Amino acid sequence: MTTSDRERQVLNRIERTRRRRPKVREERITLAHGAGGKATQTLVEAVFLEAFRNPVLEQLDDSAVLEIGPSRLALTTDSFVVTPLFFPGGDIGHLAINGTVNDLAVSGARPLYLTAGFIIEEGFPVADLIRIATSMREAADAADVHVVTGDTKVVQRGKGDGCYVTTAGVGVIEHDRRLGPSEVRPGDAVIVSGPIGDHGITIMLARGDLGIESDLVSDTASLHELAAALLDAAPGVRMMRDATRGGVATVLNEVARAAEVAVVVEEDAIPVRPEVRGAAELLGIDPLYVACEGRFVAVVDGAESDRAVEALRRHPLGARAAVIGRVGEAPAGLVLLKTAFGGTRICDVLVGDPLPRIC
Amino acid sequence: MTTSDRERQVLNRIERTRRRRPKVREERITLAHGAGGKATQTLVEAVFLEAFRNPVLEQLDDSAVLEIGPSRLALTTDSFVVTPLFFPGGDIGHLAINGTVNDLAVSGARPLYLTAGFIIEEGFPVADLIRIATSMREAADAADVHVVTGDTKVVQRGKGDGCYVTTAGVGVIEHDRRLGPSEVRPGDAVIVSGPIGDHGITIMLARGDLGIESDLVSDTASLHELAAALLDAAPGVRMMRDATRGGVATVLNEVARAAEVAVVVEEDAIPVRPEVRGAAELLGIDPLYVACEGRFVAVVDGAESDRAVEALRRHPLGARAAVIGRVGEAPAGLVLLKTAFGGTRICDVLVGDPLPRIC
Amino acid sequence: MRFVDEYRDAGQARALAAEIAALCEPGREYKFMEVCGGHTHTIYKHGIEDYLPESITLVHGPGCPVCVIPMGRVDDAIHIARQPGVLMTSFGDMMRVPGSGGNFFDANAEGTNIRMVYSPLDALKIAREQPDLQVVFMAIGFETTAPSTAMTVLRAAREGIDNFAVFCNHVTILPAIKAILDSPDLRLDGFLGPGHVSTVIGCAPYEFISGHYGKPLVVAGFEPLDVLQSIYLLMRQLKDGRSEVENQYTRVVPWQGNPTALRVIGEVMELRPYFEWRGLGFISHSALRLRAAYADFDAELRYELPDVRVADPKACQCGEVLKGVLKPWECKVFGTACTPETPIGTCMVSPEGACAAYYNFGRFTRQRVNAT
Amino acid sequence: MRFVDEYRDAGQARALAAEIAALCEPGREYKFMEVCGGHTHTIYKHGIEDYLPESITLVHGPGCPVCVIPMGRVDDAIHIARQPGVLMTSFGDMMRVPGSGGNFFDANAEGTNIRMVYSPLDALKIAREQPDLQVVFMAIGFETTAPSTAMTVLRAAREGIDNFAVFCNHVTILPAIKAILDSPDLRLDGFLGPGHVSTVIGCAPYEFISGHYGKPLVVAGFEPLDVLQSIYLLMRQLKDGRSEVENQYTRVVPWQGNPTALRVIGEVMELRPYFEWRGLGFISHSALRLRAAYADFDAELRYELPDVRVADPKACQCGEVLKGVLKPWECKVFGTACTPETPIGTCMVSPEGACAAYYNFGRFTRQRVNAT
Amino acid sequence: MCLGIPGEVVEILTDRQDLAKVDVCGVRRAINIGLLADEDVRPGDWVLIHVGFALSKIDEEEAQAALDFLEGLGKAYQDEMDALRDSRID
Amino acid sequence: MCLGIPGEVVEILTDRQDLAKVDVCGVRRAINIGLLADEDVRPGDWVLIHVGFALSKIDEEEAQAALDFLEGLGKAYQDEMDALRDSRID
Ligand code: SF4
Ligand code: SF4
Ligand SMILES: [Mg+2]
Ligand SMILES: [Mg+2]
Ligand SMILES: [Mg+2]
Ligand SMILES: [Mg+2]
Ligand SMILES: [Mg+2]
Ligand SMILES: [Mg+2]
Ligand SMILES: [Mg+2]
Ligand SMILES: [Mg+2]
Ligand SMILES: [Mg+2]
Ligand SMILES: [Mg+2]
Repeated sequence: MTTSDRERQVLNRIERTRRRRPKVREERITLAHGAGGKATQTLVEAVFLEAFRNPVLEQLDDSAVLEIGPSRLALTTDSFVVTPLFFPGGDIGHLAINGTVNDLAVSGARPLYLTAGFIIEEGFPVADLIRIATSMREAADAADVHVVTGDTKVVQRGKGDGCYVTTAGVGVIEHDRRLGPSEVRPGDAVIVSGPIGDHGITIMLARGDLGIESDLVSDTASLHELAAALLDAAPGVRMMRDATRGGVATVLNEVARAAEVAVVVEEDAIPVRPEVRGAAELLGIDPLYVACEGRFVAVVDGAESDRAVEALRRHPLGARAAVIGRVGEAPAGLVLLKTAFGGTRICDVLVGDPLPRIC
Repeated sequence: MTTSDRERQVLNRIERTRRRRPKVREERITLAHGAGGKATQTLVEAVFLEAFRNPVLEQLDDSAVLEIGPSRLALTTDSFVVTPLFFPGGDIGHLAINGTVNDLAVSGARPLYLTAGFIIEEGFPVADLIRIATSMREAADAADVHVVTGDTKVVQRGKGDGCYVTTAGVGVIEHDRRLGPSEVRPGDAVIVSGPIGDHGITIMLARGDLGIESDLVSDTASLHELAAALLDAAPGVRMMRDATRGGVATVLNEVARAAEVAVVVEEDAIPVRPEVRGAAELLGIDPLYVACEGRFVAVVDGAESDRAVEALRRHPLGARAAVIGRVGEAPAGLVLLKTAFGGTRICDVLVGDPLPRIC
Repeated sequence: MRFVDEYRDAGQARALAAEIAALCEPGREYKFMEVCGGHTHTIYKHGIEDYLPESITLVHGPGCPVCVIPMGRVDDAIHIARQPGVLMTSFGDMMRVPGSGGNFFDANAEGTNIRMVYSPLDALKIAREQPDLQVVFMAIGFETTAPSTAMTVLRAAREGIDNFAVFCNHVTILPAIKAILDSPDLRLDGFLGPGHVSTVIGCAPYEFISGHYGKPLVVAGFEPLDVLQSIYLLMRQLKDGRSEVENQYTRVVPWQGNPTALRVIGEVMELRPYFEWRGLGFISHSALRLRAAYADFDAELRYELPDVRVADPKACQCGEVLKGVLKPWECKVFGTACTPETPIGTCMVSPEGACAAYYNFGRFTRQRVNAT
Repeated sequence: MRFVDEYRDAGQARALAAEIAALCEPGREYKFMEVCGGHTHTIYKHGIEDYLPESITLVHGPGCPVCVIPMGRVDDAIHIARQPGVLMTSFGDMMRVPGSGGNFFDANAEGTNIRMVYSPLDALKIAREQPDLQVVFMAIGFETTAPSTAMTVLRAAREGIDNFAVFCNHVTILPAIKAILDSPDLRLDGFLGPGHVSTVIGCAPYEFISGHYGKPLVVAGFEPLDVLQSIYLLMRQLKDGRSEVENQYTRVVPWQGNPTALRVIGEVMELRPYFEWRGLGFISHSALRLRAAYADFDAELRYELPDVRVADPKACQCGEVLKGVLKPWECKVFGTACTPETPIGTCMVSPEGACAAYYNFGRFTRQRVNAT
Repeated sequence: MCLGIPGEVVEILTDRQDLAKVDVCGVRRAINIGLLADEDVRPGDWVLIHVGFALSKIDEEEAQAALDFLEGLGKAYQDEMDALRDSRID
Repeated sequence: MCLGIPGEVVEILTDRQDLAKVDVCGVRRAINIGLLADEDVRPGDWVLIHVGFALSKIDEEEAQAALDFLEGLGKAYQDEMDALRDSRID
């Protein structure tokens, strides 16, 4: 057996290991379990999927797609625990609306109605709560959705962090296309709707403890129009997913695994603002793993990629949309990055995330 | 002007004051804002209703009732922050499912799908999380609903209290009756589905700091079958509402105000377990204001009250259902209690609640 | 519930009501003061007034220990709670009593740690279990409650628990009654005596009321039949032209009180020269403080208190209500600016406060009951 | 990004690759060790190996300061963090390094307060702003990082900040290289010298390598063209039969290093007689500690440390990987039991660790790239 | 505040003679009986509970006497009412 | 860990002579320049940043020289490739 045979054997063994049923080894929850990377994925699959298992949940998509009577509905939820609550470009209220609207939108649904649950810490300024509620209204108006029911809890000082918001949303799916990472096939094109990482870096800098100044603002926005535009323009849309916790890299890995394809991304093609890159270099992190709250990754039929990007670019939120890669056959289940330098490397799911509490 | 004329004038002025648009006077959130009484109501109306105002939300019902395509759907959410997380008769997992199922059920909907958002504190034992998820599954199975999507966040130690759960739920309304407190009219009968206050008192005692021992267990249960049975048996059901934070008294006040009627309750007729009464007497609280998590208040056409109670009693969860009062015309907007002693008193909404963090 | 439910029988109430009515002299108005807030609560909670003829008026007295705490003392308590490491504890009733800058909940919202306890012993237990905390118990109450505080201090001393202190606000009932009897603007025909205070002090101390002031007093229990029967006994005395101290509540109150409790109070506490009562002003020898021997447990000595006298809000007429001069609804802000949600005065806070009891339970009932 | 993007040009890389290929003698195998983990990271992150002929192998060296921290030191750090009032700080890289009972995140989950900082000065800032905390900075790193720690200690001393201490784990690069050169089981043809260490120590100290051991060394920058060019320079030396210390990274590294930095290190720190390196065992004079003059800031003196030597897990072959004897994938647990998610060894933790870099970036690429 | 609740002593705690387990409608709490030191409190006795202390022992004879009085009054009243009604029916 | 990032000095802080505001791709941070005490750091200079400290001043001439070398190499290679291609076309 040659060295490279042996290496290949080892690598195959690793791939088998990677696909094994996840197991939570820790006895206690750590921040990594909430950071959106591998630990989160493991926790969700080993605890929640295991407990609640049903065919809809198994998709682990942005939204659950439900058939209720004659209607196809999308249902989703997210809890928001961002710190700081107010940051350049938005606040937890914008996130709470846009995040849920986006999970509906990228599922191909027209977002309609939202619920809002507030967990407020004793001592939280009422003026801040009003500010959050006002932002939510603004964002809801912009997304043309309505907050139709809610709930309020107050926890003792020291049992919360100002205000947590959980929204759930319902949308209606008015077409009969199937969307989802498992619809992706070789030859498809991978698109991002705009420059990546603005939100995560903005939050990190907004905490103030890094002493880094910038003019960055969060990209939080509601993507329902952009998603609808893409669906209109490209019949061959395979999937869309908002690149939140875990960033674009995590979405791409989900695609590669669900569709058993290779996703090959051109580093050069990925839109990243210079400031995002600068902050990321200073901190030693990779923008591909940094959260956005107003960008999605879409995979479309390779033949439709130009049309798709043009449609996105016609909308202000998609002005810098770009094809960033292609889908191939092998190595199945992996994301490869062609570096600007001309090399190729793997782009795996992140284990821990340097950015907790970003949404 | 006689003394009693003057008194009457004052009282009328007070009623006008009571109906004024609520205003949050505090600068900071206190525990009272989460206790389900007047302060919660004020906060919800002054901040959230004010910000999100729309005709569905304005109902402030257990669920929002939505027309989506040809379907009538109910949508609801609740956040659960109970302490302790595990208590006699259940845990936060049971509450999180049953609470949302019940909000759907009492809206006349058949509960179908739930979402679950977890906000977990760093350091929380994974075994406890699994226990909570397992309870949720149990409760979901019992209620014949599915948890189809969810979200997980982790907050730093000291920014949470173990685990908070927010569920949202969707149900379908398969009849065309209108239910709601404003449907109530004089002559109707007021029913509770079982003995009141078990949950709230159980939680309070489970905290251990009162040193009171009892064999009480929480009444947490899913009421979908009971609600369906009532709808079947009594075409004249006006409204149902689960008597959670704020207890039966708070529900009755909502009815009195929404329908502009007087609700007159017979103290003797209210089912209360002796242990609940004993603990309440020791602590100086009134079971009418203590939360249940598996009881509802229903108002039905007076002529159907016997049939309604019989139908409820056929179900184990309704074995001690009882008519506890009647709806009258005046004094509109008030709840009166005929005491066992033969006197009459007002039964208003509670300002503060001695029981924070019960659900 | 034994010793409770038996005293809530509507049939017997009707019988008593008939007897009382029979004792009324036509054209005469009767005014009785229930000294104790517990009675005020019972009267409204059970609707006792429904059984009384129009000619009998119940006047609410000063006997609600929460209601008589002046704003300055609330401020002092919050000041103590703001000291580093302090856990302030008190009974639930205190949590909503307004100080000049908000109540305990507001203070907690701004960072203090003020918790309700069921018993002063529970506060001591926290101190024992959490030696890093400085646990202060804000003691309030009349003679009913003072023995519990005293016992707790004795236990703390015996166990040498040095992270425990008491912020003592115990008041005594007799000077307050005397102040009312001395006030020129009130005419009363008799008193319902405070039943639970009397378990401690007994019945004899009230004899100056029946003797010197010539007003009958009946020590009354807290169930509705107790109250009705006590009114019946008062009416009998008036009918007979007697002025005596009678004990309706014999099942609980021994004539001589509880000597152990009195001894314990005396061991741990002494009378203050004077104390401010909300709405009533300064009353001599009307409150208790810890004796020098227990100075180590005295929060007033341990913490430097601002001890600023805060004037009651201008609109507040609690003094008149506490003296029985005004009915709650006669206060200009009752039910509008002053509600249980936004209390201006203390009487709107405690469930035993006359304004709260009337607002929460009593308003509207008399004239509207028959409408439904 | 200036001084970065210029060194990532694919065209120039192809040219360099052609030159390198041209320098290869047919049939000869070349093995170069990149001493520094930063280089390992660059190599995999940019796919530099794609430009190298099969006959050139890059061997990953011991220059990842996170990778060389032994388990016992992690345990010591957690022990310090468990002391009441302590806030432990360190660089993000340390958070996931396993001790014998878990890593810093696990410790936090059980109650410690260990936070990442960007700079030791940030730890000092926290100490300044929160005098109630005892802020400890766990210092790790080679000569690149030691001056920053030293400057921070000097500032703490100047400001008299007494709630600040340093848990010093600084190591020095030369003894580690020497240990490798002395190890019998490794044949190397040359070294890529650590670029950022050299900004401090300069280039001269490496001359024993080219002289005594006869191995060429090129101080290399961290952009991919820097690395390729340095390999080219090494190949040239071999071709020319030279063995010298060369400096590829002249834009950043002065030949003489940074005298101020060296002076500051020397003022605050001194060599330890010996120090344990993970996988490499004890190496003499290979690490720094605070001098006696700064004992007040020395966490090792302030806190009683268990200082227990913990054996590396049996399966762990980090030592062999750090010495370049094994390729990461040759470790028996690589990618199965030992993954970035569940690291057994330190090399799987730091992004500069050879195993992590190979797992995260490198695996599969060489043989699969052309498949897609 | 002056809330006092009757409860039945079910047990004197062996390790703490000043504590008794008291039952109120089926819930139980340890209550300090130090203020009744002179009264020989035993299981079966009823006491008045206030903020965790027993303030007095309930005198069952006195309670019965009071009830007898009230019942007598109630019965007399009822008889009178019945008589009144009978007389009306006639 | 040995991560070093080039940044441009945009300002020496007037109140703290050992601190400089440094710009990296449009984001700015105060960086300690105490280790470059002998170097006379000024706005417009580029420095290598490591854990909040400037470790060395970047020598722009050296950088240019290196780039010139690389570009020369690249150009030669490109010419050769072009020649190769041309020769093939022929
Ligand atoms: S209404 Fe308020 S202010 Fe007026 S007497 Fe009552 S408590 Fe005092
Ligand atoms: S695979 Fe893990 S244990 Fe093996 S050498 Fe690498 S880091 Fe060490
Ligand atoms: Mg999503
Ligand atoms: Mg979601
Ligand atoms: Mg989402
Ligand atoms: Mg709710
Ligand atoms: Mg907090
Ligand atoms: Mg409800
Ligand atoms: Mg709800
Ligand atoms: Mg609910
Ligand atoms: Mg989510
Ligand atoms: Mg906590």
